[in-house]
Amino acid sequence: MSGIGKQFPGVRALDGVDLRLLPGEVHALMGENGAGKSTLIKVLTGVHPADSGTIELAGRTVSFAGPLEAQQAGISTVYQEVNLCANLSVAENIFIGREPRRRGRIDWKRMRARAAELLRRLELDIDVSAPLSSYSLALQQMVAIARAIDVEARVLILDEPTSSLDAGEVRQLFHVMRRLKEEGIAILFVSHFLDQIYEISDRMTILRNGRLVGEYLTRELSQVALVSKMIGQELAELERLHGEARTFDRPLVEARELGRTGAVEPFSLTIHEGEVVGLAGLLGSGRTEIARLLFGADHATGGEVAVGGAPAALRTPRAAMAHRIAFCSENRKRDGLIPDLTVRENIVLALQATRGWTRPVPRDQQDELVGRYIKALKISPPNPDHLVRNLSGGNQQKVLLARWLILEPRLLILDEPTRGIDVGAKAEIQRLVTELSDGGMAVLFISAELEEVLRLSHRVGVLRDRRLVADLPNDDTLTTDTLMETIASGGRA
Amino acid sequence: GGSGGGSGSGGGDGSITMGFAQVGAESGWRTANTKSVQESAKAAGITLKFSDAQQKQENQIKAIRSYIQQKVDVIAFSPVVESGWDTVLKEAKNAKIPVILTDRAVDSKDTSLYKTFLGSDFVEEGRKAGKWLVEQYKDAKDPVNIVELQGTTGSAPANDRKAGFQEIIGADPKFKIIASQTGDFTRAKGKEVMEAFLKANPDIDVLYAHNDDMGLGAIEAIEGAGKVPGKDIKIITVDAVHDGMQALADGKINYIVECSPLLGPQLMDLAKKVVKNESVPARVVTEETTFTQEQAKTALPSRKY
Amino acid sequence: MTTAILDRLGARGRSVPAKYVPVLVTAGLFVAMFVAGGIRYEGFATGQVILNVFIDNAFLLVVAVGMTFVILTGGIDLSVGSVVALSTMISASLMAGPGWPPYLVVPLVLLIGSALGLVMGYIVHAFDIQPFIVTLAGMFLARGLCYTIGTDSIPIEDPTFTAFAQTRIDLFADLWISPSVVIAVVVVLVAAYVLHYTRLGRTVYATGGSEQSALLMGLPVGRTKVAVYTISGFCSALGGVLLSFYMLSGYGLHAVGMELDAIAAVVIGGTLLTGGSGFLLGTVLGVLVLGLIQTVLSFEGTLSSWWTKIFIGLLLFVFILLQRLFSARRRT
Amino acid sequence: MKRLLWPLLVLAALLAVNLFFTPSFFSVEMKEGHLYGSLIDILRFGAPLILVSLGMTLVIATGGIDLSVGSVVAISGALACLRISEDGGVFSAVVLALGLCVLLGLWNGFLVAGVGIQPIIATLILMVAGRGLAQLIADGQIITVNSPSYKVIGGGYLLTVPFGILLVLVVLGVTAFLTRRLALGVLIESVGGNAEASRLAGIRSRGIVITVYAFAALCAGVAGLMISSNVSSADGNNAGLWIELDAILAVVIGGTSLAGGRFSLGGTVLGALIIQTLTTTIYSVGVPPETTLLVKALVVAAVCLVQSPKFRDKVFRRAGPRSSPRPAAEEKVRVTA
Ligand SMILES: Nc1ncnc2c1ncn2[C@@H]1O[C@H](COP(=O)(O)OP(=O)(O)OP(=O)(O)O)[C@@H](O)[C@H]1O
Ligand SMILES: Nc1ncnc2c1ncn2[C@@H]1O[C@H](COP(=O)(O)OP(=O)(O)OP(=O)(O)O)[C@@H](O)[C@H]1O
Ligand SMILES: [Mg+2]
Ligand SMILES: [Mg+2]
Repeated sequence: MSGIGKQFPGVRALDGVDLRLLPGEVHALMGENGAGKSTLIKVLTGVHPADSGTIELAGRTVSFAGPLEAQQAGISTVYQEVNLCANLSVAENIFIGREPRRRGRIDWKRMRARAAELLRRLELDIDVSAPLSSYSLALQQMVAIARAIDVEARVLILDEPTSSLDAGEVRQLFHVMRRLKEEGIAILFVSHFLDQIYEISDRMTILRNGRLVGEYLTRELSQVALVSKMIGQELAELERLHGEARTFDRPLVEARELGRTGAVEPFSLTIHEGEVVGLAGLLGSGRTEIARLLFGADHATGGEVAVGGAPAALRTPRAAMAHRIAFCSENRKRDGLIPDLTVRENIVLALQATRGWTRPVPRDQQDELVGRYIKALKISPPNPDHLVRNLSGGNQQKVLLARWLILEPRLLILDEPTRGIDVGAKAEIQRLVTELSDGGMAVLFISAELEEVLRLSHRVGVLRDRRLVADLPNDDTLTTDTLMETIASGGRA
Repeated sequence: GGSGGGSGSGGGDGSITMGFAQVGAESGWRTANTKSVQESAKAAGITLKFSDAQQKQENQIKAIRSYIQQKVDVIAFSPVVESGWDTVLKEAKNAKIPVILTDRAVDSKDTSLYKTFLGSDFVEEGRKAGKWLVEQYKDAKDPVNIVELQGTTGSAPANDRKAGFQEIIGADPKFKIIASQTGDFTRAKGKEVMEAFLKANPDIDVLYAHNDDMGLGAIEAIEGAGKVPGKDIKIITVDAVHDGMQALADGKINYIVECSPLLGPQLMDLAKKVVKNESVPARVVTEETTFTQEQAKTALPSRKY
Repeated sequence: MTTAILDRLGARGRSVPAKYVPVLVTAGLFVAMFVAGGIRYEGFATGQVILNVFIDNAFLLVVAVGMTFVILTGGIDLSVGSVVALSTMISASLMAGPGWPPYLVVPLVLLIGSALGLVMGYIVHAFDIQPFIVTLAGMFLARGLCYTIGTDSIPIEDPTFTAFAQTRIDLFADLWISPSVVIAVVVVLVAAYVLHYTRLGRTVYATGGSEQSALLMGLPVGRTKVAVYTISGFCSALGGVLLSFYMLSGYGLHAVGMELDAIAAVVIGGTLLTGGSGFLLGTVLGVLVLGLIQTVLSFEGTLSSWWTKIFIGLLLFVFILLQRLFSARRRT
Repeated sequence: MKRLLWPLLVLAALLAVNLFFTPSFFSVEMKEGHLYGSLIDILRFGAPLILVSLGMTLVIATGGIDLSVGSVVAISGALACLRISEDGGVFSAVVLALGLCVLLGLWNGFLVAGVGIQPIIATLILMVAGRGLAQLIADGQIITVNSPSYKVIGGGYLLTVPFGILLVLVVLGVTAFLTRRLALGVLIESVGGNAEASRLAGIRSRGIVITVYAFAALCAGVAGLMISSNVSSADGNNAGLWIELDAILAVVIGGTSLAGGRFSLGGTVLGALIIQTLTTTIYSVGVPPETTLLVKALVVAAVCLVQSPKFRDKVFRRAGPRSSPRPAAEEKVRVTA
């Protein structure tokens, strides 16, 4: 690709960007949130027509009218948000468009068998005939990957495929990527996890504000240099935050034998004021379910909750919010944002909901709050009247986070809050969480990134197979390795 | 007994069950028609099975088919349209159930499919309206500007009343229909269309409305435009429902052609005869008249609908 | 009685995937309704009554099948009723006027219907306009074309056509159906096959689930959208042909409001108007439920015009409510 | 406001057509102490449609649809006229009729939000049964009333302006205030944009949906009073027949998506005016009834095409001097040169 330019109304997303992708290499596409990575990928695969520039594939100039043509030309893509059809079964999502057929009709049996086998290669053993909507976001991401790698392709593009995967899945994915690389497939990879970039990529292209910064060999560029090229300035050394075991004496939320049949086994958990409790566990282990129960997003089928010492009925999100509990959900597309509303409206939405429709949040207060968080989280473009649907993935995540931060709740439940967020902003968010908890806010922190959990939490709850198996103080003995061990052994060790 | 009286085997033994498939309840006229049938059935001791087709022919066919299924003694219905009854009427004939048409005819070539047809003649109504108009303006030299408010586009009364009227006035070139538009048989539409007519055509002499309701709506529009209905603009309508007769008596309408909905008593008589296998005339025209303003004043107190 | 059936259904439902529950519940309620009718009215619980529901609604069934395709993609087609009317009108006028033979007229009508659908589908897809307004324009257009052909109803007297229309296919024991029923059943089977066993069918579901995702997954979304409107146009035209068998006439006011009946049948059958979820069997049941309500009304036989409407509303309400309650209970 | 540019152009074009056929079309005169003219007529006869469309806009914004408005129009008129013909109390009749309408709206809302029935079916129930109810109230007849004060609502004048127009302005003002000044609008849009996300944001979506259906029914009720008052009679059979289609069309022309989310009150008013202008144009230009629908189809098609950016794109591209349809290819020349 050379000289690619793309202009959206009011935003210059790409400006003269070049990209070379060689067979048999893993090429990382790097840049801050909103730098233009996803847009570049969409231009490459024909989702958006380019305003300028040319695309060559194996020496021939091409221009795709849509993803279908790109796919036919051998480019297989996993786009940033999970773009699958939740109403179809897992097997169909993997095979739709190229279903195995027998005598002209779709061979459902073979399709299911092949899907199950494909997923088993990614170490997943799930019911492939169940609708995709019944699985968690991380699993859906894996299904999307499975779909992409099964295609006979010359080019594989992965836009933040690992944003909600945990270490095990990432390892599995990398395993597959290496094998494909050896087969001579060109892989374009986007991720905000620098460790992953350094582990898998051979070369990288860095974008900043829609412009090309340069192309580098991964092993020749240090992490610090990479970050400074991405954000255009030196990043102050990442504070070595580390949560520590402390004792808190004022319990805020106490769950006793709370559970929901089919979702999580009954668990007991106490979160104190000012305490950050992390939840660790593998994909589908029930972290999200716990969060949803505490927020009243799902009905508990047993157990009780006390808030501030008094029993509380958290039957609806509204009820939970009345107790000043906030919940930033992991699936921003499905459970979070209203794509047709503006950044401003999305940020003040929860605040407005608590006030009811008769008392609108005054305009100047809106401006103040929204302006503050646009700046603090570096939401770009920094225009509060931009539609959320037109923001980049990471910036959308920031908007969602801002919605709950302005509520200043007593308990903030964060489910994968840093999903798809770039290094700079991630540090900022972590700093915010620490600050808030120092100010007395309780935080329940869920992240697939164990390191992040350890860095922030005072205490870590470990889940396995939908059961809370351990509740560990975050002292010096707790490391990612010991945490992994606990998860693996189911807390018995 | 909810089990229905459909057990009569088609003979003349005691009580008669009649299946009546009504068009719908689209107008006050139709409602009066329904009431008349229901009341006369009760008076004549006939068990009535009634169904409302909501203006849809397919519903009427379904209803007739279900009457055949229920083995009623006689079927009567007011066809929504003229065509398309052969199949179901043949089924009735095969089941040996006699059929009486009311209100509108069917255009089947095979007249053995029904025993008789009882009802008004819409074309004749249009002619009556036209004749009165020709009579009124027989001395006039100037062209006569007519506007027409048609019934629902495509419906039989609209088609026929238009055709009958046209047939008569078409003979004299001084009669000119300068605007013609559908008013859907309703007052609201009649008023709306007339407002537009009044603005687009400054010089209107006569209004011909296919029913009273549209005429009544138009009267409001004419009054709103500062003209006097019945004087500045002469008004002819069809139906003679109570409100229309009132307006006629008040001098706001000039002439009404009656189209009587009270078919019930005649229908029951025919039904009894048909069931007993007595011969009946193939065509029974309802007794209908026309009203001028003076006639309306005398007739008004005794109008039932 | 009814509860027993539903209980049994519920018991079996435990092993049924959740997506089949609404259809099963609808089927159960349909049976319950039939049984209740049989108890209440003499001569109701006979095979022919059920067959009559099919005979009387064959055209609606065909139209609803086309509508199912459209609704599954998340679209809507308001033009169906008018296209049905236009088809009867064209058939009748061509056979009555120039005296064309049916084997020329029928294919021509089917072609015109499909072409209308194709054009609407193309506009929806190519210009990104809401289907509601495109097909509403189509509805006006087709109805308007009817009136330009003529405002009177035109009888069909072609001997072949009438003979076919009046054919009775005798089954066992005095039961009979019309050829239209056979055609409708074939249409249903073919459509079910297409939806379940072909790529087109699966793309229809995917498009309805999430159009954007389907596009990004490299599915031919545009082609599919054009295809479903074409299918719907074809089905409407075929429905129109069946209606001309039924009525033996062409008329501009035929099938007024049939689009609502078709949409209602599809939605009662458990298909979501937002697209992506539903089954053709549901649509068949939806049509049967509407037909059965009509049958119940004519057996009731004593309702005045307005009570008829209120009664239809009530029956519909009770039916939908039970359907909702039972499916909801099954899901939790 | 740029979004409304194209509908505005269509409206202007329609009016221009009228001017061509009827030169006096734009003249507004005073007649017997009130404004008189075709433009006034369009507003006056369009008033009920505008009202119904306003209610429909909010319903559609929540991702729903209300098919029952036509029946509610009929019920409201029938009940009010029945009361007036019985004892003459106009005020109590109006209150009673509107009260019933709100109840019916609550019923719709309850079915949609409480029971979880799909809106189109939930409101279809009332659409069918409601028409029967209206006929039941009126006993299938047309109830004629002779009350000058009732006549005011739809046929009267206040300060030379038709009362109906003022009523529309008031309702429009109140709606705009509730939705745009207060926070109702953004909550409705968020429920329509993403219902689950709204629930998780703590929005009482059930309450909002029910409110919106009640509001739609209230608007329809007022429209029903207007229609029946205009002709001093209630026609349970025909009043408001098919008005739901026109209302939905108005909303869609106005740029609100049937999928829910963003809505535009101004667009809806414009859409309703386009429809009414079209109707009036058809009457005054003298389009024969048989071709009315063809004209309507053409105009609707034109409106939707001209509103589509993709269509304008294609047309302008094609009209432009030999530029290739794919911009990438065009640029290629520049880059390689
Ligand atoms: N459809 C659109 N309409 C308008 N602007 C858009 C659209 N899509 C993307 N943009 C803008 O283009 C810019 C680049 O977005 P892009 O999604 O490519 O960022 P990204 O590098 O993928 O970021 P992230 O890491 O957050 O995913 C952003 O400023 C975004 O707001
Ligand atoms: N009632 C519900 N409605 C919608 N989605 C639900 C519901 N219950 C659970 N889910 C979804 O099912 C998924 C399963 O959650 P689970 O807690 O098992 O995952 P997890 O431990 O958070 O792991 P990961 O998110 O990494 O897969 C959740 O992501 C949640 O979004
Ligand atoms: Mg991105
Ligand atoms: Mg999770």
